[in-house]
Amino acid sequence: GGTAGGGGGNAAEGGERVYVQAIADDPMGLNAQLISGATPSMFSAQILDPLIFLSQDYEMTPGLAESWELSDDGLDLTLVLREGVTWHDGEPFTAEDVAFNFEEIVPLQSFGAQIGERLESAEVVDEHTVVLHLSEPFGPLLETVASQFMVPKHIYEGTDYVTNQANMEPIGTGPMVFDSYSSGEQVTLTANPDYWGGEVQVDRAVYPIMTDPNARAEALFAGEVDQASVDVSQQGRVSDDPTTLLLEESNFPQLVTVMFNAQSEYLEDPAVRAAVFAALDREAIVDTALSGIGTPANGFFPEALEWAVSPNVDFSQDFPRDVDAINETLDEAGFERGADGMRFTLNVRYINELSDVAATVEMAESMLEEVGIGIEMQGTSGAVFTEKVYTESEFDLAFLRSTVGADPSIGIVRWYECNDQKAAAANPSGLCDPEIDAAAAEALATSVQAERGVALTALQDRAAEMMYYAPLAWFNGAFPTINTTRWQGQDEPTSMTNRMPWTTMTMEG
Amino acid sequence: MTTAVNQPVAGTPLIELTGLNVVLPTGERSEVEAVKSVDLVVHDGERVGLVGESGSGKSVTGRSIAGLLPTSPRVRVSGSIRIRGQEMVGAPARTWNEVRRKTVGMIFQDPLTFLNPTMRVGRQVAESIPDRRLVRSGAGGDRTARDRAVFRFLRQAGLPDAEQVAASFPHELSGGMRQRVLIAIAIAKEPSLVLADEPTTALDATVQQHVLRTLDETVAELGTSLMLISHDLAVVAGMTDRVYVMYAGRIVEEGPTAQVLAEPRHEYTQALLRSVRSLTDQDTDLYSIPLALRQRFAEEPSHVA
Amino acid sequence: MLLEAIDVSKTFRSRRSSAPVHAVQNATLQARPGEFVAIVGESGSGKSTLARLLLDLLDPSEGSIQLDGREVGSMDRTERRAYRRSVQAVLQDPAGSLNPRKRVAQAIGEVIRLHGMARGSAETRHRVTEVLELVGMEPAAAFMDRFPHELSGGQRQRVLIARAIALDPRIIVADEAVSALDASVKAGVLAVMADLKDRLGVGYVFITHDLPVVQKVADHVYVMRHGRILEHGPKDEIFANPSHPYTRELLAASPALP
Amino acid sequence: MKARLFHYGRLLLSSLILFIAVITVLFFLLEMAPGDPIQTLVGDVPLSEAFRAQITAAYGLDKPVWERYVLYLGNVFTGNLGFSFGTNNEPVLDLILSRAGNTLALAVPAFLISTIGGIILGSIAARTRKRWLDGGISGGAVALFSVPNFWFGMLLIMVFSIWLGWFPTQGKSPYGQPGIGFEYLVLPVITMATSELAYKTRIMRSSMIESLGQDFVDTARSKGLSSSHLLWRHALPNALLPMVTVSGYSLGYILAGSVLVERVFGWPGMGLLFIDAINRQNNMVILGVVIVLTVVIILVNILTDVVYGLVDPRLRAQFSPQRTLPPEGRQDRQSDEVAA
Amino acid sequence: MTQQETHMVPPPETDTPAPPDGAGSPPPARPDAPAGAAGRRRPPGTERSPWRVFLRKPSTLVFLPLLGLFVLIAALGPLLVGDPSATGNAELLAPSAAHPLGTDHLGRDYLARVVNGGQISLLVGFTVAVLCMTIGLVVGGLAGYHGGWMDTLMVKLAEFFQVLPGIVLALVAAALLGANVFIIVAILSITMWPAVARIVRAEAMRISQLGYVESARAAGFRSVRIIWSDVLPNALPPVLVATSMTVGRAILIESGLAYLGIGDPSHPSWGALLNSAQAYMRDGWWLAVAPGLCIFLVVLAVNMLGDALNDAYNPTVGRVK
Ligand SMILES: Nc1ncnc2c1ncn2[C@@H]1O[C@H](COP(=O)(O)OP(=O)(O)OP(=O)(O)O)[C@@H](O)[C@H]1O
Ligand SMILES: Nc1ncnc2c1ncn2[C@@H]1O[C@H](COP(=O)(O)OP(=O)(O)OP(=O)(O)O)[C@@H](O)[C@H]1O
Ligand SMILES: [Mg+2]
Ligand SMILES: [Mg+2]
Ligand code: NI
Repeated sequence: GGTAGGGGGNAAEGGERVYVQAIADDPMGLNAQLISGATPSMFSAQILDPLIFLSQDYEMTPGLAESWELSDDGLDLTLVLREGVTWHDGEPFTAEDVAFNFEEIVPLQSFGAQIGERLESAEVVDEHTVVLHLSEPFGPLLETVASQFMVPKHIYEGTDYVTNQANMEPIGTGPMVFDSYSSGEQVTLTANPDYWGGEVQVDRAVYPIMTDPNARAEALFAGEVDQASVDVSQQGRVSDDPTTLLLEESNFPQLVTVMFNAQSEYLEDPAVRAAVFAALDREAIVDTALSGIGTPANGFFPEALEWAVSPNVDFSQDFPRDVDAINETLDEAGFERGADGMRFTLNVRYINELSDVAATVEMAESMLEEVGIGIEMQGTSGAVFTEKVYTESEFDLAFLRSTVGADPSIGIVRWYECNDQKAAAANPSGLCDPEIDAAAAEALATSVQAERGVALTALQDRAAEMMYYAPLAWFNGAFPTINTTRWQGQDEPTSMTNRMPWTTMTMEG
Repeated sequence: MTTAVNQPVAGTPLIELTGLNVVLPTGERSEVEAVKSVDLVVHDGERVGLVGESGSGKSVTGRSIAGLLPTSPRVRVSGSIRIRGQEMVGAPARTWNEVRRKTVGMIFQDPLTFLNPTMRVGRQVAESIPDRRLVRSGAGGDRTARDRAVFRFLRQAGLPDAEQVAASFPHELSGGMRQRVLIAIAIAKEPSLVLADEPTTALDATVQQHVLRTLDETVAELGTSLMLISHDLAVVAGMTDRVYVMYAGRIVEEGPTAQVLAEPRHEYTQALLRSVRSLTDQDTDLYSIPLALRQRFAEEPSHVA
Repeated sequence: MLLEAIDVSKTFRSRRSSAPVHAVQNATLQARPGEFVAIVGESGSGKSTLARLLLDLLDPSEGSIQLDGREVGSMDRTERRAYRRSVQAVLQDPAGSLNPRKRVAQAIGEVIRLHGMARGSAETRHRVTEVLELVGMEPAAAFMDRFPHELSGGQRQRVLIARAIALDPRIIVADEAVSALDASVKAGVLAVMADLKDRLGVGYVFITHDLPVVQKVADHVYVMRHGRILEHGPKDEIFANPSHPYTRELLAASPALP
Repeated sequence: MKARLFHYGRLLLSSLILFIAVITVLFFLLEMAPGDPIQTLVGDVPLSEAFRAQITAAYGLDKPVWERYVLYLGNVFTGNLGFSFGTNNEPVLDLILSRAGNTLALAVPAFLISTIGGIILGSIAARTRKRWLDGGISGGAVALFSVPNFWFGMLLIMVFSIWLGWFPTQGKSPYGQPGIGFEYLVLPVITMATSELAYKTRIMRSSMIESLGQDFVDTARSKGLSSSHLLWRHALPNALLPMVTVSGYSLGYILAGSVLVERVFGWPGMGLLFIDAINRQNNMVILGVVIVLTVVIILVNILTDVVYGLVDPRLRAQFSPQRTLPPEGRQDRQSDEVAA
Repeated sequence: MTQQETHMVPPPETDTPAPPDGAGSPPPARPDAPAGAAGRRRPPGTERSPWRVFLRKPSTLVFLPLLGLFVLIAALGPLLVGDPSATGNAELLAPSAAHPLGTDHLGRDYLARVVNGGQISLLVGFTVAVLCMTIGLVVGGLAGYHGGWMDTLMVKLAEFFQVLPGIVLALVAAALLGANVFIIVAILSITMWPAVARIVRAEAMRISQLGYVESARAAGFRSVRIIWSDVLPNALPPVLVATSMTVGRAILIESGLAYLGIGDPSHPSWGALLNSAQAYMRDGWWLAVAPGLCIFLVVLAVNMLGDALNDAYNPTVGRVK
């Protein structure tokens, strides 16, 4: 350890049990219902509760709803709520709150909007029962409900939801209570003494904001913080140090993907796109750019989603890195090498803050050069990336890291579906493939898993033919790393992704 | 040990330069012999002029006497400078300070730049008053005594409005007033020698006249010696008893002012006078010293005593 | 030919202080070829400003500058060229009236070319030689390729005069052209100027505060103070019989050899 | 006196115009910039139309540009710098003020150290001109002036934090504790102060040399005053004049430079806030930080002018801005020195 | 110091002021000595051309070759060191014979990256300086000579960039407009030219007061011609000094921006290398040392040369009045 004067926030004062987790940036909000992003979601997961918990293995367990039942036609979802739950400000949690959420807040959320479109009414049956009436069946209904945090009606009703103070100082029903936030410095939470899920073993949680990855690593190795997300480049040290551990559990997997602009003059031809994809050495990317954390992608869906993965797609066979074959394909497509040995130059966009993606792009530069493709790297802020890639289609290739999400239909399919509105965070290729759109619609319109699996398989098979979006690697490097010197048991997965096992973790000494 | 500095000593001249050479650096690796084996004497109570054309070494000679040559280590002085008989070439800074504090008061050419712009005039004069005088007057350096002395010197230098002048900053005064402040600074130590280097070239003809008159009167009143440096023969003519003529770093002629101007013996002096007269006399033709003559002066300087 | 200032005033409005400076007020002055007009006066009295007005380097705030009855400010191109040629300037030397980066031949030659007084480099060079010899810089070839800093003060001032007369001017406006020079050099330059007046009929507007010199060379004298012309008249009249007290003071102040 | 009031009137007016110009340029620059701030706010997920409309309305983005501009400009003069995106309801001014203290905690010591140090070192160097001490000081000054300060900071971290473990690498206090820890302050202040110190030493040295070469020093010498009296009583007051201007500018550079230094040391000041805002296209915060910075710089400029007028008696009556340039007026630096 | 030493003193004509010659007398035969030799007369105090003084200063002797070396490496180095983007070596190798500067976190040869990065840094530095000098000369010259609205506008612009710190503007603009080399150069030039223009303006104002400019106006030359042939050539020395400083500042600012992640990732400059090096300060300290040292040395060289140039043009040896 190198940093002096550290070790502040632990049990020092009066045996207070403090958990310290460094976060990478100033949160723009703590209510993930309104502001998405890793940091707000992480905080919401500690402070707020969803109705249903969804684990990283896509397992559903009761949250604020003790039980739920979907009618056979998939149109009515009955939710029976937990009794005796109170908001952090002492008000009781009731069916009114839930109905309010579905009518007012959920439609604003990116995925909840899909429910909002189909919701006819949220009927309050009694104080602890709510029935959602839909106009049409919605495949990933429960998964979507599971990703909605409940916020209090009495705080939000009649206010401007966007600027409500509670977005920054959320009032929820979860194990941790918002305590304070000072910009650029830290966020603190305290234990919820009335948590319905058991006794919280931590008195206070402190989240210092440390933008520099190096500093986070140093602090973590020194034991000054108990948890931090550490750059992939430091993962070697993490595995060498017996006290530190990368938390690969309790989160939805992340993936590093490449997106093609099918309207680019060089990439119109699916064969060329396939050749470019094949030229990207996924093993090497995982080994070097991602420091070996993660696995090269072999198909479009993560393997955990067994029911949805197409058996027909195998990247290692469909897109092997066979330099000669790739060269041949490119020659045939009419892109002969020029005098300088290059065929064409691609404009590559990515968000430069995502250092693992940046490293991937830098490796891709060398890999593509080998087959005569030059790249012009355009690493920008997220805002510019969004505008250039999604809205203006000013790119040839784009690299991104994103998460799989609660259900393929909400987390994955949007990257393949037609996106003629040029919406952000959805298929930017400019391609609208009727086959894919049909499959996607089918998967959305039924709640029967087997049927959805068939539709999704068709989608994947077609995606392999068209090749305009594909994962390069499943990647856990962006997950937090913990130091187990002080606290134990933080690595145990909870039933909810992103939530710490507050009730079971224990502190040494 | 140094108390003798300001007391006249019978038989020793106040200032005595013998074989003075001054070499000044002019660039990275070149230098100029600004003063070449100059012999010059100033006695107590005497008024001496130093004339010569621009660049002939008058100022350097004057500054050598006050120890005010540039501080660069590349400045080389050889020969002898005796002040009240004490050898000053190679003397330590402390000795020079002593001389400057008590014996030699200097008046410079440009009255604006030679006054500190950020300091009130009164303080600048006060700094020049050696404490001993105040101690002697029993005031022990107390403020009002000092102030009174300052006012006295300012008045003596021809500034009757002394209180107001003392409270001013230099830029608030006219050129003539500033020049008088410089005179006040020079006489405030009641020096044995007032050394004035072109004290009026920056001034108007009318103002020049007033300032020169003031200088003349003050020096007469204090009975100190005066060394007046100028390239204007007319100025020197009216103010001095004896004159030295310099050319290209050397003294080429020396003698009573009236005599030198009336019957110059050195060819250069003759030529110079001729050209000066040619400018003022209505009837003579304009005369400029021919180049051949100048080259000769520069090459084979002859001294006429 | 006649160059005149008719009732001109020049007021400078400083940006920084609110008080305007009346540098020249209602001055009237006439200059002719072959005549030596001197302007004397204390420092800051507006002499240089008046000279600049005569040279059309400043626009008058009031009144006008006229050449043969034509107002300088409203001249057309050709008239203006003629004015620029016939009225020349010789300004004070020490601040550097010669561009340090131009050789003598270039400094004079470019003016000759500009006014089409010679064509081609041979002809230009010939003209440069001519004027250099006119001002007594012989052999001209020895000076042509020197830079200003390779000349003595007197030579530099003569190059300026040579440049001015290269255009066959009728009037030369000289602002403190000899003030900074040694008595001997001053005499030399004045001799050249007087010679040109006699031989070529050049006229001068000569600005100085050196009264003996004025007495020596001038034909007509103007006395200025605080921006106004106090009095003017033929030299002998002014010197013999100054009407304004300031003029008397000025005359009395200049020291003279016994 | 009247002239002086007139002068200040003009100064205030032109400062005001400058200020408005800065706001205007930046406002429209940000307006023109690519990127959708609303999308950035929500994150990299699809955005429902309803929500987009709500956000647009909440932040008043539905009004036409010029209307927003006029509104903003009006608000600025009432101290309302708008609201930060995301950290809901947090007025930009509060946000900035909550960070300003941290930046000042670095800037003020850096300013004092560099100014006082520069005066002392520069004077010493000027006095011992052409000897080894001067050589050392001026050589060191040029060297430090040429070091990229963020790299210098990185080196300090590498040596003093990582290898020697004397100081923490990042942050302003132990985690979870309020306030500022002294050991946290040391390295960033040193980093911030060095290049300014180097610059001021250089200015002071040359201004002192110039001052010592002035004619009035000869007058002082002719009084027989001791050389230390000459240096401190006569040369120094005059040599200090350019330092007034340089110091005035320097506070601005230090503040602008905090962007880099705070980034290196993870110091939660205005600089970090600014970078953060740029990365997230938090336009109101970008504007707000620049406005606060501009106001400070303008105020310091005015203050400099006032101080200058007080220090230089010549200016009590008249003004000549030329004189306010440092003697090395040649390199009157623009703001950009921050990278130095 | 006892006897007179004349060995160092050049012939009298060189340093004693040129004796003015009399009216009508023949001028001295011009010495036939070659230009620059001791026989040539110069204004007192500057007996040697500033360039020669500059070229002989010890700091010039050290830093001019150093800068030259960097320029040479930037110009030719990339042809010698191989592909800076080629991955494939082991990652984070310490410096060794095969990789004199080690390898980076993706296994790329760091020497190749530093050499190529230098190309960008120097390109930015020199291009910005040249642009600033050009704009500065034109605008500053016009403003200083003409005054009036041009002058007012220029002064206001300069004030604008003084009040709105360049790096702040650059940060905003580059972050928003994208950050390729051209944009960076453009932004830096836009924010930095007023500094040069101010100096040109001050010089032009000073020179415009001089006799030769007034003479040229009186002779009837047009102002463009006067600015071009009289004002600018004489304003050049301080402008060159300022320009040399601009090179250094541009490099520093560019590296600062790149360090903040605002730069062209396809062509990483030294600053960009430092940006990625920050994550490896523990395991790959050499990654942070080499580029930083390069920036330091280049900027130092440029500043030293600027100082030397300044000294050469403004010798500090005083004159006795
Ligand atoms: N460009 C200018 N702007 C403002 N004021 C000026 C300008 N030029 C001259 N003045 C002022 O006009 C007045 C007259 O100046 P001018 O230079 O004409 O005097 P002068 O008689 O030539 O003086 P000197 O003998 O000192 O050269 C002075 O008060 C001067 O300060
Ligand atoms: N500080 C200095 N460094 C180098 N050379 C100097 C210095 N001061 C004077 N000189 C040279 O020494 C010589 C004599 O100069 P000095 O100033 O004594 O002449 P002067 O007779 O006083 O002339 P002026 O009448 O112009 O004041 C000249 O050649 C001058 O260039
Ligand atoms: Mg002298
Ligand atoms: Mg004048
Ligand atoms: Ni010796």
